[in-house]
Amino acid sequence: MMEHVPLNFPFLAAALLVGISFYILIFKRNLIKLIMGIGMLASGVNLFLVALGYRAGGNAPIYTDVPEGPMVLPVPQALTLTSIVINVAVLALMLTMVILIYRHTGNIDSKKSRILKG
Amino acid sequence: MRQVIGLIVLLVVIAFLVSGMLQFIHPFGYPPSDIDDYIIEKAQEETASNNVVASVVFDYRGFDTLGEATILFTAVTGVLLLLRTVKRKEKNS
Amino acid sequence: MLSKIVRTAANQLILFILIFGLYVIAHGHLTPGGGFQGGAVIVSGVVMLLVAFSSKELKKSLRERTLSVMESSGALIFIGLAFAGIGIAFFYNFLVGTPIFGRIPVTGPNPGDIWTGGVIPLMNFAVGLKVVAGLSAVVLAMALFSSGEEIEE
Amino acid sequence: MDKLLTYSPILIIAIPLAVAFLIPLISRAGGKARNALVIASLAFVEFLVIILARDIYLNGIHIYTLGAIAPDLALPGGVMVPIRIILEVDAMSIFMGIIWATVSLTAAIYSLSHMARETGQTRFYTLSLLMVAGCFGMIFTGDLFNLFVFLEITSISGAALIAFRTRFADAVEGGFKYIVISAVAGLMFLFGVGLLYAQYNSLNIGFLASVMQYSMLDKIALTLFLMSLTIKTGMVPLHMWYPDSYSVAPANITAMLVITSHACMYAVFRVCFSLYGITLGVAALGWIVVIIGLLTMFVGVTMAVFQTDVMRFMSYHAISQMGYMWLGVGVGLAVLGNPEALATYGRDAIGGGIFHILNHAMYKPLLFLTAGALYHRTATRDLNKMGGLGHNMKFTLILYIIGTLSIAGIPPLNGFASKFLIYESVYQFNPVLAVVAMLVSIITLASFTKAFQSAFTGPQLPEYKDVKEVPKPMLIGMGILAAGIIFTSIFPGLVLEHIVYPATDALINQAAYVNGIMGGIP
Amino acid sequence: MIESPSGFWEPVVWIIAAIVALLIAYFIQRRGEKTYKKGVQSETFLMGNPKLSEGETHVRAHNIYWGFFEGLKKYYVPTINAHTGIINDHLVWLTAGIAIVIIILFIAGGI
Repeated sequence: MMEHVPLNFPFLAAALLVGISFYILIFKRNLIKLIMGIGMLASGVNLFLVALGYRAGGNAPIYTDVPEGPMVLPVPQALTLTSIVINVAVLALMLTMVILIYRHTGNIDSKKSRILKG
Repeated sequence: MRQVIGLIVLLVVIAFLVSGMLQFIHPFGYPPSDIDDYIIEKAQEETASNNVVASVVFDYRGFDTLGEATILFTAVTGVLLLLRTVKRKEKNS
Repeated sequence: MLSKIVRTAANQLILFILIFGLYVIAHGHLTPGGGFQGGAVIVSGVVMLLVAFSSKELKKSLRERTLSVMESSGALIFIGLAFAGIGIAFFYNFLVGTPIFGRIPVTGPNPGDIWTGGVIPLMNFAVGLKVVAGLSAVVLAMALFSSGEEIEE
Repeated sequence: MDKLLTYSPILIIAIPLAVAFLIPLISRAGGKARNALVIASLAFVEFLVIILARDIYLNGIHIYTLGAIAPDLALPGGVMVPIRIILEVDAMSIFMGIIWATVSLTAAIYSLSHMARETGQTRFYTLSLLMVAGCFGMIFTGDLFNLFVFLEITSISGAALIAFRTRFADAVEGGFKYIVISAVAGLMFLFGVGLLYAQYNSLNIGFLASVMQYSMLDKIALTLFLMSLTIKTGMVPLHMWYPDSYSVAPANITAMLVITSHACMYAVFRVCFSLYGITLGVAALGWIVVIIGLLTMFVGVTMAVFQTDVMRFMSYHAISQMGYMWLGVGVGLAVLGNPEALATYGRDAIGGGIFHILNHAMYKPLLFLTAGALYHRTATRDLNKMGGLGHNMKFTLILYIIGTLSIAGIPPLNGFASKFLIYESVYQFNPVLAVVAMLVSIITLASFTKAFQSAFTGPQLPEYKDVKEVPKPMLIGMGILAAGIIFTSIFPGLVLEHIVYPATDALINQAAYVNGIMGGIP
Repeated sequence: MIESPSGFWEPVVWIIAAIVALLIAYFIQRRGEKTYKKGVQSETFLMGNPKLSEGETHVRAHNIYWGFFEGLKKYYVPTINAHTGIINDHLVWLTAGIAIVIIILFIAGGI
């Protein structure tokens, strides 16, 4: 049981995940790495949402043969489930578009494979 | 130049997020919970389901789940739309 | 098209994956899980088949048209269940207290009863059907595209 | 009829969804049945929106609690906190709803013949209806996470539709830029929602507005909301993806995407006025929005002057017209703190900005559709290759002239009426802003004259000797918008009194929005 | 009829005034030169050079406002260079916007 967590460790981890994914989004020109960065950003946000709902020493909010004790908050878990599925859908569409970009221009570098500018 | 600007703004954003996460948010493990207490307490007789998360997903916030299923449907339709008629294009060209 | 050992093992394993996925879908209102999770489990089995056999082989048994019809019907069942309660309110859980899935469990910890949950198990099944059809359609389309196959309209 | 009125907020969202799920099955019966179903459902949604609007202007805010024992009971079971998702439709929401219903119906009629030669029409119409439903959800919902979900629906369907012509590389590139920007913006928005949920343990806009304290986390959340929503509206300096994406889509899709960016702008207003409202009694946010508006107007129009791709040219003009709305509403936001300034010119400024949304939502889709008509006949978007098309495409020429005069703010067309309000009220706030706004309007007229001259006038080019007028459905689609422009031009006071000022007051009056949810609870 | 803090706008009055002005202009034009021969005087005069074919006489789009663009090069060159169509740069702008706005809100304070 992690009753006494020093300095909100999971929230800090979520913030750092968001920061690292922004580093990837800014500095990585490879489109696949860009999509990986968006996936990391989504996992950071999901970690933050799920960490919001944790209650010290709580069980999963399911009454089937649950032991005594408090229950963690159910709503953030539902939000996280929704956001995970949304992220899956977005990633699928992005990867499809990267496949098509590669078919058309022959590379997946965001600088070499661009046509529209100015 | 671009690298320097990117790093600076990135560090500013990370600093604000981390300060917010460390100082201003509630201590981890002790969240404010009036809605969730109501749901945990009433879910069994209102939605007749043992799994409170399922009752939130499909009853209390079922509209979000409809939107979520719609997003999946949208993405699948979009993928099948974008990956269509490739052979025909290659035949033409 | 991998070796014969892999194909035989996949042929055996797909049964267990299907059964486990269906269990996760069916017990979504009692245990952790639900439509999305169970559907993802079954789609992992489809991906295993796609790896073991080639996409041409799989296209013979699973066609995109069938998959899209399955997905649309799943979505229609879901939104239809939501519409069915519109006499009171959209998304009203109208099956609570009725003989089908209508039993109300005792408050507090209990062993669990499959006939509870109102519309939640039905919605789980609809969502599971939709997720299975949709994600397998995406995976199959990508595999067919990268192998240069024709993707039907 | 009365029950239909009660259920109309959810039916407006759910009917396009259900029809979109139904289309892959219906399309077995052939294309005609599918198109008829699409047009019929959109017309029915338009009818529902109109009766709902009439009731809202008479009786005030409608709420719809999903899954409760009674739809209009926001707080079932006597709890003090809204548990379920609540749709809250006030005058501002229904204002956007009227615009969106009309433009989507118009674009659907237009696409009947504009898309006739393309493949994959079934999935095209499915995604269009999903986009309609998603934007209606964004407009009508009163729940932050629900707003995020519908924002994602709109973004994903929009990205797939932008990349519809996959045989061109630039279409796929535009779609990819749109989906990446939308995904990052959506996740930032979700992070902000999580920050608010961590403090107040609620997701309902009305309840959050009643307990908002404007603490540090609220400031971070406000920043995330602002940036993640304004990047979807193409605000300078976050506008660079906007022309790339909007210029490669089919014209009817671009006409709808313009209104989706207006819906994101509506979400910004909702967050600034209804969620934070008076608690941010600082002029800083208002000045940020005003300066953003000036930059947006000026950079957009100056970048548009030398464009030669007609759709790209109009996309930059869409950016620059957004600046007027930011300017007007920003002035109102800056004086939200002191009531007498708000009464003298702040309300007029916000009203001018919102009236400009209405006008822009009529003439910018009209111009995009005329550009699509040019593409339909000449199969190119390059203005350098066009010329002398006015000899054969006379109706398109007339509609283009109407749109041009309206966007340039030439009296007596409606563009002038809204710009007049913005000039007058902004002048009292700060004269320099009004001068810049008029300069931008002049450059707009000049650049549209350029496009007019190079596309329509001049001698008949040999390659376009036998080009014909576009088919009837496209002319009907454009004609509906032109008729709206003419009506708004002749009766601006009527529209302003009955549609625009109620929306303005609904934005300013935060207490009414909160009471719509919290009922009698103090 | 729109009432604004300092003025009003009534389109119908404006249209009537415009029609009256058009009529006056038409009458003035009626009293103009009668000996105008349409076929001859409406032709383009090219210093006696041979008549160009259609399409060559049409002024293309990129020629219009060329001087405007040349005159404002100091503004245009950096602005266009800022519009690199690279997606990473758009995200840099987004991050910079977040940083700037959050700093302004943090300094400006509030209630």
